[in-house]
Amino acid sequence: MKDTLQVVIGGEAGQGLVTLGELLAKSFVRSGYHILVTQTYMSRIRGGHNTFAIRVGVAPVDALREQIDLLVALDDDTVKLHQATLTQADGVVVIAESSTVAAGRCVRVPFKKLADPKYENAIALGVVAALLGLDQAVVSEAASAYFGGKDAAVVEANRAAVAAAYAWAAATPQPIEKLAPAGASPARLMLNGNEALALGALAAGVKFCAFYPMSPATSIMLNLVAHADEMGLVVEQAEDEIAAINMAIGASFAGSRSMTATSGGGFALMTEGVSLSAMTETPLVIVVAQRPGPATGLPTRTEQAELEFVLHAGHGEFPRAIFAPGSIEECFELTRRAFALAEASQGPVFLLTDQFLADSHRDVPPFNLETSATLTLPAPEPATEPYKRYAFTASGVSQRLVPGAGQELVVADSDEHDEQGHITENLALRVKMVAKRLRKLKILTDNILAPEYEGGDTAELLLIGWGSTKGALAEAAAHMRAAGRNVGTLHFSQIWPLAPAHFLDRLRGARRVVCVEGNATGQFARLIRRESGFAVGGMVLRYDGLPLTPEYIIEGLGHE
Amino acid sequence: MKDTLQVVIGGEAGQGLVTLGELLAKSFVRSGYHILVTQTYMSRIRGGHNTFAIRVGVAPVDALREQIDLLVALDDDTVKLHQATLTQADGVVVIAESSTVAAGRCVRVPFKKLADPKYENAIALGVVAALLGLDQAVVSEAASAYFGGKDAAVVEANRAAVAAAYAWAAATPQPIEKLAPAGASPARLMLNGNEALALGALAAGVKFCAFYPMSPATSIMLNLVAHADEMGLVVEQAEDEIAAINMAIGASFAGSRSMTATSGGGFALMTEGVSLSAMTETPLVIVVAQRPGPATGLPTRTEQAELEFVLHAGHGEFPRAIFAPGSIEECFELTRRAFALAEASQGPVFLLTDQFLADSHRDVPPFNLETSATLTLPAPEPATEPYKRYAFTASGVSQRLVPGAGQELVVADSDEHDEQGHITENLALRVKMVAKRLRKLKILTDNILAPEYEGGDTAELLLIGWGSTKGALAEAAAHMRAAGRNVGTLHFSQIWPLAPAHFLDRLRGARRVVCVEGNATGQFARLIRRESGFAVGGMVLRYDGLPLTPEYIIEGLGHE
Amino acid sequence: MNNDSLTLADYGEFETAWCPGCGNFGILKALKEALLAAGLAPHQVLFVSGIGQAAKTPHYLKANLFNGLHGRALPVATGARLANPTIKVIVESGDGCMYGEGGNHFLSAIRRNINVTALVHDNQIYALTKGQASPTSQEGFVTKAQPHGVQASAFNPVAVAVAMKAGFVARCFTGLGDHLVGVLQRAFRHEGFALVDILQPCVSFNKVNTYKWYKDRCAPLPADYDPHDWHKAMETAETWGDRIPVGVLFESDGPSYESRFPVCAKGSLGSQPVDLEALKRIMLAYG
Amino acid sequence: MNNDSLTLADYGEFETAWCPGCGNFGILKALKEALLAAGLAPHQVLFVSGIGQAAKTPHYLKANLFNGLHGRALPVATGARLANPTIKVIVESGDGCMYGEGGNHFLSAIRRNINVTALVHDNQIYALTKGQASPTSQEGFVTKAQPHGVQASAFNPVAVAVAMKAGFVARCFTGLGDHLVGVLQRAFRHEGFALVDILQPCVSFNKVNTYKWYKDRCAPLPADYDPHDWHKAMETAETWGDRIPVGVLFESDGPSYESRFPVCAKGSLGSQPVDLEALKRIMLAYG
Ligand SMILES: Cc1ncc(C[n+]2csc(CCOP(=O)(O)OP(=O)(O)O)c2C)c(N)n1
Ligand SMILES: Cc1ncc(C[n+]2csc(CCOP(=O)(O)OP(=O)(O)O)c2C)c(N)n1
Ligand code: SF4
Ligand code: SF4
Ligand SMILES: [Mg+2]
Ligand SMILES: [Mg+2]
Repeated sequence: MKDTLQVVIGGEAGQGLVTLGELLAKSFVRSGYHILVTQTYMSRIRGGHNTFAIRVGVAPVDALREQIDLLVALDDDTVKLHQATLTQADGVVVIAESSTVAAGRCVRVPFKKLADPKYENAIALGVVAALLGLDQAVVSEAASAYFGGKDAAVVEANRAAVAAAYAWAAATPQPIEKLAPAGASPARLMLNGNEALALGALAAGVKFCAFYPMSPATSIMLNLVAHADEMGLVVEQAEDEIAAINMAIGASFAGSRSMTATSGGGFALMTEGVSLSAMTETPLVIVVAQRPGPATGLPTRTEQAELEFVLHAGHGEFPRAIFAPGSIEECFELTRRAFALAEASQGPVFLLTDQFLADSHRDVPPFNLETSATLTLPAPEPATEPYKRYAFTASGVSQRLVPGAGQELVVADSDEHDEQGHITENLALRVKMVAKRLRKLKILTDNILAPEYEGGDTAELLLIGWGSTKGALAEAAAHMRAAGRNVGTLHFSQIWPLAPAHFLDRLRGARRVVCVEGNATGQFARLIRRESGFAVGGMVLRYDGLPLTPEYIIEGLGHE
Repeated sequence: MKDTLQVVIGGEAGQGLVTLGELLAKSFVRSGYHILVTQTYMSRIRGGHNTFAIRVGVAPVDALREQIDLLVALDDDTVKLHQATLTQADGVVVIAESSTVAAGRCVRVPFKKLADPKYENAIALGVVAALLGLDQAVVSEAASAYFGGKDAAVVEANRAAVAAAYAWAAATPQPIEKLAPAGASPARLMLNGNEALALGALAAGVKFCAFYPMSPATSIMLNLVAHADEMGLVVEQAEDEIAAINMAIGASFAGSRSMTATSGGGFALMTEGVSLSAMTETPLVIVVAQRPGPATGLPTRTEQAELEFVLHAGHGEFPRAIFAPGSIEECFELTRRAFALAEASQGPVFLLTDQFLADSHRDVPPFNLETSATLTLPAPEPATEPYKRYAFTASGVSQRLVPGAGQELVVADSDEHDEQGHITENLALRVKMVAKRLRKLKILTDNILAPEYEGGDTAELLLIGWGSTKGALAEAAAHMRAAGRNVGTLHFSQIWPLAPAHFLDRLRGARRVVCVEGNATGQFARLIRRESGFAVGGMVLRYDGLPLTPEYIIEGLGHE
Repeated sequence: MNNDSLTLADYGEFETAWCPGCGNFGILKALKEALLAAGLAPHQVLFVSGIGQAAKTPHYLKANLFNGLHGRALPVATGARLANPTIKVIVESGDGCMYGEGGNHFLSAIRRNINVTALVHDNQIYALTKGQASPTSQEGFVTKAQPHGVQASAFNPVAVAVAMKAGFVARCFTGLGDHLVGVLQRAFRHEGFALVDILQPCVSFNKVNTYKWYKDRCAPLPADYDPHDWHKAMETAETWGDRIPVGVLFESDGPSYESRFPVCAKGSLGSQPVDLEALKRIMLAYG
Repeated sequence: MNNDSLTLADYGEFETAWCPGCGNFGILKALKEALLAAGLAPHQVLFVSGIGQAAKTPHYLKANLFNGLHGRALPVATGARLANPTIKVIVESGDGCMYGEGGNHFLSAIRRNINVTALVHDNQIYALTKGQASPTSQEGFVTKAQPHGVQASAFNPVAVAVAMKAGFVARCFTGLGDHLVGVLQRAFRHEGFALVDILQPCVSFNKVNTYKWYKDRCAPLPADYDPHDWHKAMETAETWGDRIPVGVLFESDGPSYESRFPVCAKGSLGSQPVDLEALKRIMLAYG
């Protein structure tokens, strides 16, 4: 029996492999296993080649592996494309009996005999569940819940297909080792990054979202709009990204916690709005879900190449914070934190995610909704009389009122302005206003999340990473440690501002420091040098559109 | 007699002080003096307070001074606002006899008696010319040339007003020292930064420009459109900045050397287009004329705060070059160079100027139009058969054909693409295409303009600066040297890419290094550290909307 | 502040940065009068504006104000209005701001029928940037940027708005002050998107479309004009030349955008509590 | 290539990334036929497109192509056409690309009357991003992003184009292939901006406006329809419901934008030498 294995489902777009994948993943979670899902898909609606990979384990799993233990091939191409990465010793392919492709160790499923072909997914689900030794009831229930919205006949047909397939596979001797039994709490959620991020926003009290569709950010908004009625928020599809960010700013000014989400190209159109949020001191949370560029690039793949762009986006100078969640829990927590920080610093705060994280399902315990982000904040400034939106204060933060809520007039201006908010060309006032806005940086620096270090006191090799590579980093290090190497990891979930005091000793203490990033030029390494003077010794970079894996990192370390 | 002095004309918008200023400046140039003009104005069409300051000298002058020798006050406010900066010993105010404002040492001009008040400018011109000892014929001729387009009666009336005023001032004993005679060649041009930049673009063969009006960039385009018929180019006012950059890209793809110009907020809207230019490998010159932000900020003032924004603008990773001219000659030369480099590297090249430089007139010898930018370039790659727009080459540069010029089909794509230019999701190809695009960086690094150093072998104090501060830097250093200090200056006219080999030894060799910038956070200092590891010891920063002056720098050095 | 005791003085009196004789003064005056007549106290109104001479208007009266980016007033107004449907939202914009940089938002605001009154000071020029052609500049109009005259046809905002069956479409002239006050009052009352394109001489840069030019042409619509007749409105909107009809060209009834969102009926979104119980249910459904 | 010997095969045959049954196939086929009929060889045509399923079209035939950003095909096409007025420029776009993200450029292209043929594959949905409402989605149309249905009124591109007196305005249906080929040929011949809005079923995401839905409604305009009658055209453009008239709704003559620039009459700008003598004169005038 195996403690961990990797199932990959492959097929064309339109074959429903996401449905199958999500049901299987959910069945694992409900059976007490830990999971981690990685999806790859093409920029098309039907055809092509997509995958849904589930790493499942008795213990928590941190990253995708390149090796496949069980390949569910919904078409012959899947076999051709992935055969090489089947684990040498015992990789198994599940494929239709009717297929003629040569596939090594195989489970050839008599789809047509087991049920109507339109229940192909249910059949595949039943077969895999039986092969790996899942409880049939758990699987059936997951399927029923999924198809629950549709009519009863459909639910029953799916259930029957699962049952028939399960029975068939259980009755046939199989070339595959089952999963060892697991015991994680069944009361866990299965969430991908965008779902967790949406929940984080709801927990933070988001009331207004505006967006223009763009992969891989769209599903954040679809998750929010699905709960808009229940949670009392408005999610507006704008005519373009410029409108989206300006709407969100308008709503924030009018008293709603607001957010927008996009990807690189759409974000490019928002940069003027970022500057507006800063100048008018209007809180705003902006999600940039990265995909490979430049320009349209690879719309459905992953990359981490917008760090420098997001850090410097918008004309003029102003404070900002950038979070880069490394896990599902962090997608939730840091979104909640981003809202709190935007509110406290009255300006733009970013969440920098990517397609990999957005689409990666994992199992997590339910979040504690009652708590909120804990921030170290200056004492609120006394109210001014008469009210001045941009009153000069020690912290740089001025009292923010909601227009129309009282008699006070709230005046915000994108021009340089006086304390009341009215346009000014008084250059002495200008200097004071610049200083006021920049003073707010302290709120951000007082609340920096330090990077997480794992490893011994002084590492022979220190791997640095940020954002979605957290799991791959951890698992790569674990492998190397298992092989006797003294490896440390330093992962940043907040990439701006940075406090060298949080990491410089670690960097200096390591014999060798390598930065692992999903881009082609090592952006974070440059930033580290700019902020701390420390020149990172090496890089492992990936920019083919796929997520970093432990194997890729280890192999990259060998090369460099 | 004085070798150099500073004349400031002050008044309301709409009083014609730019006309007066330009005529006076031109008269100086034609009289053999060197000049440097600094304009300040407000974001309004009439009223308010504007200035036109001319530093004039027998020897070349590099920067504005804070002290005024001759203040031409077209209204009383001018006296109130500038009296404090009149040179203590001998500052003189020229003002209307009718004014009742107290103004110290004064020339009170009987405007009404000298000519019809509508020729106020001509009168002021005549008075100042006489006061400073210019030849009346030179001044009259400048005025006639300026008003030449209008009807003969207007020309004659202006001439008569100049003559009457000159005669009056010459006949009256005056409290001011005249200028020492000068002998620079009269065959010099008087150009401001935007005019020189436009000439550089024309010399480079620009054929298409698109823009959306935005101060301080607009006048570049107005200069170009004025010569469009003669030079055979199209200058198109677009519906917005997004259209402007995309039109320029379309025209460049279709075979025209193309350019766009804007300021920070407009540039924010262009960032997606920057990425498009890079991905499609379409040459493009983009001028970003800086003004203070964030957001609308101070539309008519100056700043240097878009360095980091321009350096990282656009999603995805790609090579770019950024020039920051420091003088009128550099506005011309670097624009020509920017076009050549854009063409050679097939991508975006930037010119980063600012309002100060844009509006600053200086005297320069005529440019040599026959020469062109000298670049070190890789040997052209052999043509591929069949034609492939993105053929893989050693240099990364592929042959660029013009669509429709021959039978070959030219296909460009904003998606990741194959060698032919067609959309691809082949991830191995993706990696090769990224590498191809990044290889072109070598063309840029092979052609970096090294910073200019002035000073002794090892400076006690080294001032670093970039772009428009060149003159202020030089003059501040000259002052300090005159006071016995060992001061060096290192000025960057190209700010990306940077080659530490060009400057690191200088930085290390100096006892103390201070970066002088027109922004609030020291962006160039950060960049220096990122690229070379060198942490600049101090900063002199200005962000009140006014240009850096020698006095400001020297005072700033005292403070820090 | 008791709305019954409102006076013109409550909207304040400010120094402006406009040129003497500018058509904007008439609009500012009419605006204050219309606010007073509509009983809208300063704190009950949110102005949203962009950048341009026109867009400075709300700095010259007392009210809430968000003065944002050039061309982007409508999206800000839309967001503000959705977030707080209890406040009157008025956009102040120029022809460049609204129909040039902001053209896409103009189309969308009409489609949404968001309850925002959009006042466009239409001087047929980009004034603040010193006189380039705007979308409404007439063909052949010469500027420094268009030395051979504008080569594109002029944008007719009211025709496009009527073609799109916008809720409320009016054209006015700053020189017909009382008429303008009347139309503004009707616009404020309209529950949906209301466009008021106000012809406004720019004495500094537009030497063609002067006070006299407009005065000679602008004539209020006859009393019996029926703004609900779409065909007639289309015809009237296209009328531009020796005679320019001014008034409410078209009006149609339909629910405002925000009225279609049940959550907007409960007051401002920010004032509604976060229902953690509901959120818990939602979260657990991912189990 | 001799244009007389052109055949359909010269436009190539490519594998597409479209769904089986997609309405785009019909458009691609008609497009090739119309190019052939117009005698336009691949190298004589420049396609410009944005991003979306529609915008992929020119990758599936042989021609010059600039496949740019979502929503920005028209400005690229305008720049290309001004820089080289000797090449035929055709824009391929979707309803989202052209009327959503690109709405402002749509208005400007009409105003300029730039000689560009704009083909809009109008499936009333954002297909490539998996089915959100587009500006042409009908009111009430339900998607995952609009679970209560679209609350804004649908954008009627042909009505706006006619209201703006665009040079050539047509509506077609991919299911009426021969009719489409005919209209495309007329559009190619038109010297100015030509809009062809082509109704195109999206079998994956638009389950309302299906082949059958369009087929039941789309009817070619009668032979005696006069596209120069603006009133009639306005009326026809507004007709959308049980009956959807297809064909050339409106046509008007006027010089194309580029024909107004004398320098454009001399061929492509890039091929014209730089006159250094003239430049010297210009420079010295600053003396
Ligand atoms: C993004 C951006 N582009 C350009 C500008 C420069 N700009 C300021 S006002 C203006 C034109 C204003 O024209 P209009 O809206 O008609 O107002 P007016 O001054 O005529 O009242 C422009 C182009 C800007 N502020 N922001
Ligand atoms: C700036 C930007 N925003 C968003 C996107 C994402 N995007 C790609 S295609 C598309 C919609 C396409 O809709 P449409 O033009 O109608 O084409 P269709 O796929 O329906 O043919 C969107 C929003 C993008 N590529 N760029
Ligand atoms: S420039 Fe024109 S619009 Fe602006 S204030 Fe002056 S007259 Fe009015
Ligand atoms: S998603 Fe719709 S538009 Fe796209 S290819 Fe499929 S059917 Fe055609
Ligand atoms: Mg205007
Ligand atoms: Mg579509």
